[in-house]
Amino acid sequence: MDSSVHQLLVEAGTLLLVGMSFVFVFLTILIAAVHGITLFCKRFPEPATPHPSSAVPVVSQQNDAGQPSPQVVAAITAAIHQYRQTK
Amino acid sequence: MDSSVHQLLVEAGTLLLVGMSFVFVFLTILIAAVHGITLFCKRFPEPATPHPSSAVPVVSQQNDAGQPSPQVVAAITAAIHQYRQTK
Amino acid sequence: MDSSVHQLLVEAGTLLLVGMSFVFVFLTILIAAVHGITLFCKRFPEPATPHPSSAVPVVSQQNDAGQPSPQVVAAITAAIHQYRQTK
Amino acid sequence: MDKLTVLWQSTALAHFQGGQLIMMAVGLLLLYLAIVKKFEPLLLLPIGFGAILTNIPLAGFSEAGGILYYIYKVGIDTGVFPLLIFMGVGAMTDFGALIANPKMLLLGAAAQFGIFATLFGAILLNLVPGFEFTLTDASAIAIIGGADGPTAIFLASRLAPELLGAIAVAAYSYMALVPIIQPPIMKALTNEDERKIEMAQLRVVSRREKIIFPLAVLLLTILFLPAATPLVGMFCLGNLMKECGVVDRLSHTAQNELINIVTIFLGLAVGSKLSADQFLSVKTLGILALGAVAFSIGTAAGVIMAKIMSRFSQQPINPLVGAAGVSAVPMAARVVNKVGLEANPHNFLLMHAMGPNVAGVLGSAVAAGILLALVG
Amino acid sequence: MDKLTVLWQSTALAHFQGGQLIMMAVGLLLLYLAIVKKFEPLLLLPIGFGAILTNIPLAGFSEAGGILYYIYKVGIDTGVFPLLIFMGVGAMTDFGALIANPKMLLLGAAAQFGIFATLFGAILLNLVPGFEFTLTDASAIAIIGGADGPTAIFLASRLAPELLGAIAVAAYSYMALVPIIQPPIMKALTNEDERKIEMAQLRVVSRREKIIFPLAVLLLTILFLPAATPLVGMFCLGNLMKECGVVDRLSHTAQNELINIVTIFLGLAVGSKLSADQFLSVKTLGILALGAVAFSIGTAAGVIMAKIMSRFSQQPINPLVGAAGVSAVPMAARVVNKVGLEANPHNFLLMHAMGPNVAGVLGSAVAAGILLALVG
Amino acid sequence: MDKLTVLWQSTALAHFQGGQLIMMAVGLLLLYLAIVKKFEPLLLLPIGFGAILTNIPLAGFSEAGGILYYIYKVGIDTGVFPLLIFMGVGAMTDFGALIANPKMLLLGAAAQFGIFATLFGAILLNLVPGFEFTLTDASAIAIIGGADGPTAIFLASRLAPELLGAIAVAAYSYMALVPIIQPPIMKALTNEDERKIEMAQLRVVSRREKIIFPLAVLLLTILFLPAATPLVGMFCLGNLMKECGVVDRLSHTAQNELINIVTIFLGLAVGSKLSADQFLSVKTLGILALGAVAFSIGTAAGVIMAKIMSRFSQQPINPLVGAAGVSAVPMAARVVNKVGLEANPHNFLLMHAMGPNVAGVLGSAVAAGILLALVG
Ligand code: NA
Ligand code: NA
Ligand code: NA
Repeated sequence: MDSSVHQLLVEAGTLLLVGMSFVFVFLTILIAAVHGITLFCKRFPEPATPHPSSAVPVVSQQNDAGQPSPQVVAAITAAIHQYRQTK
Repeated sequence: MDSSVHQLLVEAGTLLLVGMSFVFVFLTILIAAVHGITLFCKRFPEPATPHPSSAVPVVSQQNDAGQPSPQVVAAITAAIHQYRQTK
Repeated sequence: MDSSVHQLLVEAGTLLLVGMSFVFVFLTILIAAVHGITLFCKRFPEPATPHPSSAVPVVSQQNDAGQPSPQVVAAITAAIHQYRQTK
Repeated sequence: MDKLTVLWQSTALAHFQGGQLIMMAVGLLLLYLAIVKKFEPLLLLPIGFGAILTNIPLAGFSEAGGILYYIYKVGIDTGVFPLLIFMGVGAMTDFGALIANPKMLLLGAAAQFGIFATLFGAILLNLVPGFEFTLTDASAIAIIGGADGPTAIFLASRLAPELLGAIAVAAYSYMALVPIIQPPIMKALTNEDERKIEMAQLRVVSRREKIIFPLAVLLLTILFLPAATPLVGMFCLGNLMKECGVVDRLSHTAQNELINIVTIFLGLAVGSKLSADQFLSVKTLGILALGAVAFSIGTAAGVIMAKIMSRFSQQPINPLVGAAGVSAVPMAARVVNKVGLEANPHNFLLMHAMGPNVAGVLGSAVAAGILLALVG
Repeated sequence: MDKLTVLWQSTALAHFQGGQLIMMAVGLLLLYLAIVKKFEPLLLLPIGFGAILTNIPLAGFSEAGGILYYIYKVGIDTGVFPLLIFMGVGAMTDFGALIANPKMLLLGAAAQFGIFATLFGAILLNLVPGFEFTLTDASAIAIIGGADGPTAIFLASRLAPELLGAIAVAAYSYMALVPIIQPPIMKALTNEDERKIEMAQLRVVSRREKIIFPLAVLLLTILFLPAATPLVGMFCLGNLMKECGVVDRLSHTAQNELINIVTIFLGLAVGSKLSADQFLSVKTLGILALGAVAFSIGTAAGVIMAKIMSRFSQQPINPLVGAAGVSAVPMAARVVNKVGLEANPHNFLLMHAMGPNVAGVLGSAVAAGILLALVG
Repeated sequence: MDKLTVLWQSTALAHFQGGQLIMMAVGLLLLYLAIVKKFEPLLLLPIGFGAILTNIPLAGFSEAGGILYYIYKVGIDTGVFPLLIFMGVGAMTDFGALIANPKMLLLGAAAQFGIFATLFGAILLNLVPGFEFTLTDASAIAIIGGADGPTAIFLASRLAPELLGAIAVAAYSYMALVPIIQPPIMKALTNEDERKIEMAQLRVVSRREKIIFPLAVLLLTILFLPAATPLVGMFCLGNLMKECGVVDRLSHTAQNELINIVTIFLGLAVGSKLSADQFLSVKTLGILALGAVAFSIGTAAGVIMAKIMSRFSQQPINPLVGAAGVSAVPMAARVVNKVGLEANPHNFLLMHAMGPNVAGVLGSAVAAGILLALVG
């Protein structure tokens, strides 16, 4: 066997070992982190109704004119559905 | 007081005067311009129904596939109207 | 007549002949090609219902969950736009 | 007081040159045509606005570091913007009518006579003092006769960038004027009976034919005219994305967001070429005159070709549809339909005119390729 | 083992510097403000994320070849991104309320006092050891008082790129804090009776007035302040596209896809300037303090101007609307409406405040032009 | 006649080389796979089209000044396009299933064995005459085993640009072939009873968990593997925009218009690397063979890992879900679901397979980072 290939094989083998170990260690730490996140979110649960009221209102330089409210969209969608079926 | 700061303060003061004057003059001229535009538009009012007919039809290299048919739009508009009134 | 203009006119004339011939030859070959395509498609017609089922399912990295059809969206957007403007 | 002097020196009032004022008026005229007269507003509005911006003294929109400079460099100098527009146009084009009646391709070929004849005219104009068009200039001008914006901009950016502004303005203006330019020519070359001819309904074209068609066009272009493949290739890519049915999200983007973004930038970049020193020249008048000639000759050639074909064809051919061969999609086809209806209220030619109309797009892309190969 | 050493050397753990950790915390704080406190999330979320990315050791996001490097070079160094955002904002802005009551432009002028007074303050800060602001720096900082993100980023990128990160963060943060900063000032400068004043309903503005308005603004800017035409020109282009009614597809794209794409990139690029060596300086504290001062002075100047105008005007003017002159569209107008409703539950000032609000946008673009012309 | 000679010389007929014809056939094959067989059409259609364009003689699409040249330079050479795609994919990915059952991350880790084992195989191939893969080449090839398009293109563009075309084609082709490659391996490594195992329903994950998750992933990547932060960072940015709920317009754009535009360009640019001299080499055959090996080993490793975990876990784990660890989102998960249903018609594994499926995306981004850090 070519000696340079032999050397490359050794390097590839090392990469295989180091790489797989690292991937496993990394994702195992991530498992722990997810458990941590879950615990944190259980201990400090979200307020029951976070959306409607907050001290600082939703702010945006870009106005949102033309964006219909979800209720309106729902109503329209229903209306279209009805229209399509009765067509 | 540092002489260079002193000099900068004089420059800043000049900028303040010149800048605010310019802003006021500029926007005051714009006020006059808006009055002019309003007068112009009153004297030469838009034709009552500019949309439906014109000598040269609306032209576009890009076709308008995907634009909903007028009937669908009409139907939806009616539906929204109804929805709003019954709300 | 200026001799350089004369020469340019000869060149332009050649371009006119060569160019129009080429355009006609090219598009005539394309006519033949279209006839060929049509024959091919008649001989090997599409299966009657190509859309619903196929051996390999439609695949896409990008998901398409929750996307209403573009036409419906367009219709709604137009309707809302109209509604907002007539409000 | 020093600051006031600097401020005065930094107003435009102290620096305006006559040419810049005239070019701003030209820009305003283009805006007027776009907004009030609805002349190709998608292009002429940004072109007109760009023309105003580029002529502001001291603002440096089109000098190194200015926004129009960057847009021009990135999009037109490279040729990328017109090609992307052409991809989007391909994704909007339905070749069904042409595949159903492929003879119509001959009308798209005949109308290109407008291009090549104008080439002749541009050279002849050199006999008038003040004109000095090279063959390259003449080719870039002649493409106005193709009645196709992106093709004209692409070719002009390759052959005669300093004429680009005038050529693009002429191309889009005359495309908007098609309903005024074409009908007299169409009526002069046809009689009432010919205009009344009704054509047989077109067959339905299968999805597979529509998928293979752009590939066949590309293949022929590769074989016979590689110089046209940038234009034809991007056009066919767009059309294939539209017809294949498996990449609808890409096709939708090419037809909408991408073409819209590029259109804004393309218009501004073209407008940036409407500077006083390049546009305020007798050449511009020549270009405008030649453009009108090109459109007229193309229209006439299309109608005459249709009359010839009508004589040899078993199926009836209304010679009016030849006028749609100049492209100017979809306006020329609508004009054909309108003139046909005037002669015969039951004569709906729109679909029949769409065939030569889209053939004209291919025809002028081929003509552009020929000019690139032989003159460029 | 060799590989393990290389791998250890290629973890960040071996290379973190204190400043980078602090800047990552700053990035997380910005994300917190964006997501939980909903402070201008469209900008502060990508800015915060960009701040984290740019401070990762070894990753080289902002070094030659890194993605943030390219985005910054292409979009901010050239000034293109803030100008495109401004075009989109123009396409979202309705000048109807301002055209109906053009006197409100004076409120948009008065509120710019916040900018020029801050200029003074920035120079005075040089007396404090550790500060060394040049007049150029001071101008870039003062523009925070314009309460307008793209204008601030554009001017900072021209005058003081190394302060860009802090200036952009301050501008967007204070814009988000308008509901907290403004009401106390508004209440301190007005009495209950003034706040109860109801204003006459605005007349309907015709489409044609709205079309001519951006052209008139552009024309005046060209004549008197060419240095402001990049900002004002792109803004007016957007507004013209919106109002003219013939290029709706371009206007829609400018307001949606194009501005969204550019916003993501602009935010990341601004974040890339939040590197430890540039941001962790006493200058940043100065900038934050000056920004708050600028907003407060601008608000006060607007209210005082409104009180003065109220005295001379035939029609009643509620002095609260002056506070909307700082721009921060549409938040400042909403705040005016809210404070007005507190004093008088039937007093809907929103539409009346929109006039000075959009006037403030023009006012700060003009102020930016003055600073560019005199200091840049 | 002279013009005719020039015209003949400018047809492709006079200049075609054999390799170019073969590569055009390859391009047509890719179009066939995309359109008729529906193999990852969003990428393979533009790749196939780009392959045709780049091999046209005289057209110069990929030479300086050609459109594909510019697209490649701007988007791939800089690494920007795959990163933007990855941001969009992040904005489309729902980590809910993974957060509910984080053990599944181990399956995403195990499946990366396909990458590292292939590295070994690529080096071994050097023993066959005609192959000369360096360790850098081998790494770029091995990443095909990650079953993730943008990751593969990004890594190949960094490590082995001349192999990019073959690597991208192999990656997308095998991703499309997942329903054919995986089931036999899955069935060979499991028995009927194992395949029948039903898994416990997943709990609902709160919005806040989903917001913190991408930040935690980014934080860990920063600490331990900065080389992976370009990929992981952009992915997490997209995911954060999706989950945070305050920048929906940015998230929507990242998932739609932006990713669509970039996909068209990325595909064309990849196609531009399918030139005869780079693709028509025995290396390409090696890459295709190694890609198939990589997918198979990855699938097997995932299933075996799932079997091991099943033994130690209190809750039942169906070993089939391990196959989804290779990513190929969402196809591999669908295949798992299908094979599971064959064994037990009440066994819906789709949601359970989504966990390892998205874990596989993270796993291969991490693996790519390791290869960049140690080999690049
Ligand atoms: Na044409
Ligand atoms: Na302002
Ligand atoms: Na993977």
